Amino acid sequence: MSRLELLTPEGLRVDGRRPNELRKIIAKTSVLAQADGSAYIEQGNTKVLAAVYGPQEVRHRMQILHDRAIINVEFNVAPFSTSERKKRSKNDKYDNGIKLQTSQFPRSQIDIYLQVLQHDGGTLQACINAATMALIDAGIPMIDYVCASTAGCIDKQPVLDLNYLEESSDSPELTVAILPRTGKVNLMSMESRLHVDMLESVASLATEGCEQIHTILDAVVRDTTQHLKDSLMQ
Amino acid sequence: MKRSDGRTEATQLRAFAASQSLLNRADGSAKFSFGESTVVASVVGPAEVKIRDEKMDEATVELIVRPAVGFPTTKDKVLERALRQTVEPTILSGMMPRTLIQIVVQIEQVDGNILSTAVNAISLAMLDAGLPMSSLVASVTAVIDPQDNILLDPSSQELENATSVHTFAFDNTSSYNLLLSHSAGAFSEDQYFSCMEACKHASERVHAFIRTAVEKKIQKEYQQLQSS
Amino acid sequence: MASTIVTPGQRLGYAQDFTAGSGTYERDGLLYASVVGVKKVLKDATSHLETITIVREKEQSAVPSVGSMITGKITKVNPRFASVSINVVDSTPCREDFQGVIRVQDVRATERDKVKIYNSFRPGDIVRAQVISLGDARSYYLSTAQNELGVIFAKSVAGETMIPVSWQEMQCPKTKVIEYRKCAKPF
Amino acid sequence: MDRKRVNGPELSVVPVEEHTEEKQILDSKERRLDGRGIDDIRPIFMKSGLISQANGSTYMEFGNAKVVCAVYGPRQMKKPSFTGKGVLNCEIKFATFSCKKRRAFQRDAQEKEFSQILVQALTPAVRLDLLPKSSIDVYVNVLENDGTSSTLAAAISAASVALADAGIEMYDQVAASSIAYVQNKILMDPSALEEESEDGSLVVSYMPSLNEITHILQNGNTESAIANKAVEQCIDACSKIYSVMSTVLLQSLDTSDK
Amino acid sequence: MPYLSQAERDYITEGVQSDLRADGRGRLDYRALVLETGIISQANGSARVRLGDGTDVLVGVKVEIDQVEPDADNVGKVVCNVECSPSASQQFEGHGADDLNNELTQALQRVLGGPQCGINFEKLCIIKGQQCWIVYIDAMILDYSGNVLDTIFMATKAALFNTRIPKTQIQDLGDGEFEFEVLDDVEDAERLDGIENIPIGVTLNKIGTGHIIDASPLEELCTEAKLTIAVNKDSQICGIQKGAEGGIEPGLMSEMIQTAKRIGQSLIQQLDQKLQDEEQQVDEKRLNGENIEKLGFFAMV
Amino acid sequence: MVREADPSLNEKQFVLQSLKEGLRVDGRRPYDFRSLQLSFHSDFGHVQVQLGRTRVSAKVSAEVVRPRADKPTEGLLLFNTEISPMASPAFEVGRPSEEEVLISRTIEKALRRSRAVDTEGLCIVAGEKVWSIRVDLHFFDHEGNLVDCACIAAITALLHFRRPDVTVIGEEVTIHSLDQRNPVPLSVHHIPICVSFSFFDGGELLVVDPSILEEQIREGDMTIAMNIHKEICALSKAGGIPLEMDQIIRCSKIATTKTAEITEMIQKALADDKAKRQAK
Repeated sequence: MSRLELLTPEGLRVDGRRPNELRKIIAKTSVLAQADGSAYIEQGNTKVLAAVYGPQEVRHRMQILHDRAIINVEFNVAPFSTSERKKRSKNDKYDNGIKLQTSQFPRSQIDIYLQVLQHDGGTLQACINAATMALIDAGIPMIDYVCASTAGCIDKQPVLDLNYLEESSDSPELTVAILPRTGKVNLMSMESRLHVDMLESVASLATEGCEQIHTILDAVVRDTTQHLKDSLMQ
Repeated sequence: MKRSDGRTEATQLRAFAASQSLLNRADGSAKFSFGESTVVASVVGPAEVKIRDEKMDEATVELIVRPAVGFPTTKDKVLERALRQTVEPTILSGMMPRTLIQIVVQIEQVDGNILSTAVNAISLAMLDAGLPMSSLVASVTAVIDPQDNILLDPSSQELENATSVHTFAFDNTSSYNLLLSHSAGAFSEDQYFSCMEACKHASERVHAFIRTAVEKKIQKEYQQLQSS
Repeated sequence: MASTIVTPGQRLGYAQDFTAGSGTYERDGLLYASVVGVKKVLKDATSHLETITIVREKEQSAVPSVGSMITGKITKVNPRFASVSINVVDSTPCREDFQGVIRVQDVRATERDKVKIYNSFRPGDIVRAQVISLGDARSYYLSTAQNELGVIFAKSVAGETMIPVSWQEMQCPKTKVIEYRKCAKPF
Repeated sequence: MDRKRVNGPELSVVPVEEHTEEKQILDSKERRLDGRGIDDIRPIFMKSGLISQANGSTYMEFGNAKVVCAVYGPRQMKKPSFTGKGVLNCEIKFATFSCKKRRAFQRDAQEKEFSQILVQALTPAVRLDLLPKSSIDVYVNVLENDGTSSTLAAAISAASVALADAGIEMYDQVAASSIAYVQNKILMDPSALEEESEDGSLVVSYMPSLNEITHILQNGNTESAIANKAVEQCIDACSKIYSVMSTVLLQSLDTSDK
Repeated sequence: MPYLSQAERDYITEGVQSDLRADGRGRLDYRALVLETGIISQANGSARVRLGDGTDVLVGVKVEIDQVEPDADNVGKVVCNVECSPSASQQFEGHGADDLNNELTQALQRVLGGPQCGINFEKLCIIKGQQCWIVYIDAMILDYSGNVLDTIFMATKAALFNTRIPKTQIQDLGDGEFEFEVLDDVEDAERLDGIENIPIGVTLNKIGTGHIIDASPLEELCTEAKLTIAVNKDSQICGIQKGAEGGIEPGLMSEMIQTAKRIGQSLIQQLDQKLQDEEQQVDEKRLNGENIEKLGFFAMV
Repeated sequence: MVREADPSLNEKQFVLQSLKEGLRVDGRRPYDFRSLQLSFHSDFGHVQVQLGRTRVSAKVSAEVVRPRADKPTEGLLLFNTEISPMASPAFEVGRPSEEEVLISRTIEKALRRSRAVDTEGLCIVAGEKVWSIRVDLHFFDHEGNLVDCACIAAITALLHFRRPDVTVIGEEVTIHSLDQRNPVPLSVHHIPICVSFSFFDGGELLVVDPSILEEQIREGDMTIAMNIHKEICALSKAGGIPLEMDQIIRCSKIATTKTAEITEMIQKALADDKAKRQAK
């Protein structure tokens, strides 16, 4: 496709954001009736729905772990989510590396189902954030939130939270998931070429993004619980 | 009479090459090649068997063929069946009831007679794994070319323009009984029997080669034991 | 019409005139046939109503039910139970084997907790047992806790067919070796 | 890509014969292409007990369409789960050569749905509560398909006879028939040709002596009055087919006595 | 699937006889309904319907260009596909949902696939014998609590109402060769022709001798026979399908068809009315420049 | 199919204890790779790589196919990473195991996503005929670190492969056999090399090229694919123990030095093989 201008000279991106600016994030928990915990998150035009069932009995005897719960993640994409429609195979598993107190539920299973309704870049980060919110909504004890965000590098300029256009052009795309309290990296995955010296700056920009997301998600959780508390108090 | 890859006689076999116990995770492994066509075979067993294929009074023999290129297709399934039926009678599976013997055959390079290379490779691998066996198996392939003479151990070119292909496998007992006979193409009865005769003599040479290879390996191991 | 052949769903009469025998069913006051077969009207002394039964022509393959006598082959033995593949139910062979289990507490009626399963059954024996319950998803629960139930045919280690000498011993005619089985009283 | 079979080239297309002139489905005297009246059923040939291995089986021909049905069971369930009642499993498969367009070996969406319909149509008639923990498997193979909806109807009738032939206790036989709406006329038992130019079709499976409809399937839009009339016509046809089914079962008795 | 004890079964069956159901509804009442169109921006048309506090269906319609079928070369195509997302219920994980998906997909395709759905297929053909529009209707079930097929039909009708097809310009290159070009200007994309007589489905569940509409999961468990009837605006029947494994007496069936027609009529009127109002609100907002706030998942019944 | 037997407790303590003192069970220092041997077969594009006792062979083959509709001018590059039970009894024939999915995704990211091989050059007739290059990886022996070994085998086989020469006159395409015209190599832009790390003791201890024992005991792992121009082609740390950011930066430094060494070894091996072929 024609080399469209991803970064204008005065530093603005295709959708008018500054390089280190996140897309608009809206999140909501307990959206579904049947699931034990559920969450819906919108990052720009990427919309993901997460549902959590568990901890519950393990379905296949073979996989039982005597000392902790096994986490089973299933991820599928709605056919109308991307620009051209294709039916994806159902089981392309994403290992999201979420840190749970799994040792508290031995010999059990926690299922996380992720459903991408609309895909405009940064699907993995949206899924991880949605899964975290759903797990919190399900009341499963966790060490910390897991917040993920992507960052890239266009003409040597680190850029935060890539959308579909920036992602499909050959620019490198780094997804980082951290535990905000300790700042430790839980998951990191990088695609297409990025010079090693740029790694540090792009990674730190992504970590900043994660912290911003953490504050937003934390705010959402707190005021839903507040809302719950008030309605109970009446 | 000149053959396409420089061999002079019809019954001349290409250079054999064999090496044993080259893998660590398998109980026994071996690589065997007739000239260019090479096959690596590995044997694991006797191991735990799935309830589904458990046999009360003998070991279950499972054989998997992995082609050189691409995913396994129906052609490899036919190869699997032929190899399993050739090799299974020689294993004394009665001594290891309710266990699994898993043989994996990885075809490295195809240049003519893959079926017989695989049989020889499995033979060596089972020897290396120390399975109780009633006899060894050696196999040679013969083709009849348009000029009606019998060529042993064909290369892929000779295989292509052959009118019929015959693969035979014999055990190394005194009576050399036949374990595998796999023929394709149009041929007359006596052509079939003369091919069998030629392959029987050739397989004696293969048996001799296997014996010397194993002897060398064991002598080398004894030396290592004495020296260390 | 001495013997008329009926097909399933064919009306046989009013429910109050007859009692429903085997092969028939009653719905909304009417009696219907439920199998293909010959209609028989039987007069029996007890109830003044005649009973209609359908003698089946098409034999349905047998299904083990509670109380039916079965013959089967022991497939696997472990300390808690011996698993049986059921071949014959109440003298009708079933086309495909059903899966049954003789739990250790159902092997015999006397000294039930001192039973050693390997002294009662060995894989390959043929046993006659009785179905005591539908059991779990995989197998029916069987019992050999009667004299005429237990092993009726067994091969010795030497491969000969053994002869039962007592209710718990069998002898190989060739090697005279005694092996322990829970034998059925031969009748 | 099916690795278990030798596959031909991926994209091969049915040769398109160029359009001969539009054939007249109904001529002036309300006669159809094969000479039948609008509510005549094609001649039915049915024979039970042909497959030695099966408990019960039927071979059925109507016109030049051919269906074979085999019943296995009652036997142990493959995926054992404790159920108080027996379970009926049905599988219908169109042979690859049976239709105008070649069908694949694996079962496609339509065959999966027809198998589901077969289960729903037959279950009300079978006394499953007498066979706890066991399953009855019905396998239907369509050898030649002359009108998909009439083949489905034939499969239901053949399966019902096969169940009776297997000696399984049943409340009643299930007969099924189908009609096609062509230029707001109702054509009984449509053939493949008539199906191509139909506006809609209806399949009704019916238990004549218990007077209960076990399954109904209609597509294409019609006035509700015509739909009701069509259902009645189907019910009459089912009673006719029911008599054929009974005679087949009676005949199979005489042969088995010899 | 939740297991139903005999007592619960009798409670529900008795309730239906005396026209009273567990949640207070009469036999022929629907649960409260939330409907919203245009949620998925990348689809040509989308709609989400949430029935009561449970069943939640999202339908996305995408329009693509495709080769014409050799034997039907002057018409476009409609392809339906239903998917149960495992978030709807535990048993849809992995291959659990395949049978239900297939059943729902076939039911939808049977009603919307052919001319009986009222869409003018000729208009979908761009160049006779070459290219045509293919309308992909993808339904996703995000939450499952009963009466899924009716919800899918309603969501599909709303989504098709919301669908816009880009305009195409055809240039004649002479000697029968045609070339067409798609204008991707959103303004003059036009609506599907003939969507006003798209049918909706009404499912009647026979429990005991009475029959009910819009069954909850527990009621669905003690349904002996299920009859789904597709009815369109001028009360024509576009499809009948029976589900579940019980028999229905012919007289009762024709009575059920009449009730379904009556309910279908009133439901279509209310649905069309609601779609028109929502469309007007959106157009007004767009006129005076406010951004259109889509509730999406934040709408709670 | 027997699940890999977990190492015993004292084995774990022994390995951890020796790592704390900077030693490894097989005598290597924490940042050392095992000995790397590359051996080429007679046909082009077939190489066997031995990393210590882990053995993987890669075989490249080419065929002419119709291109995908949405990319008419681009050739195809396919990887087949099905692991047979020969590598270890834990792998089953039917279902791809967790490890196999990780390996195939890492190789896809490292070789295809980073455009290591120029697929535009594989086009013969746009929209009609393009070259489809298939890389088959055969896993012989799983003694730890299959990812690095497989990646080295794949990229070396691609460098070593020669496809038949093709001439196109108008519509007519002729493919010359190997002896008619000497075959054409693929155009490989850069050589990505995977370097895998394993982490122990809460992420403090770091080891390169883990053996099978170390792989079973590790708490976290990471794989970095880089080329000699110091560009990271792929990086994947999927789960496992959380790490400090500077630990990851330190790993990327180690990876640069290791990549240089291995690339140089590959080029030397290729040169030797070319010389041998010339001599023949």
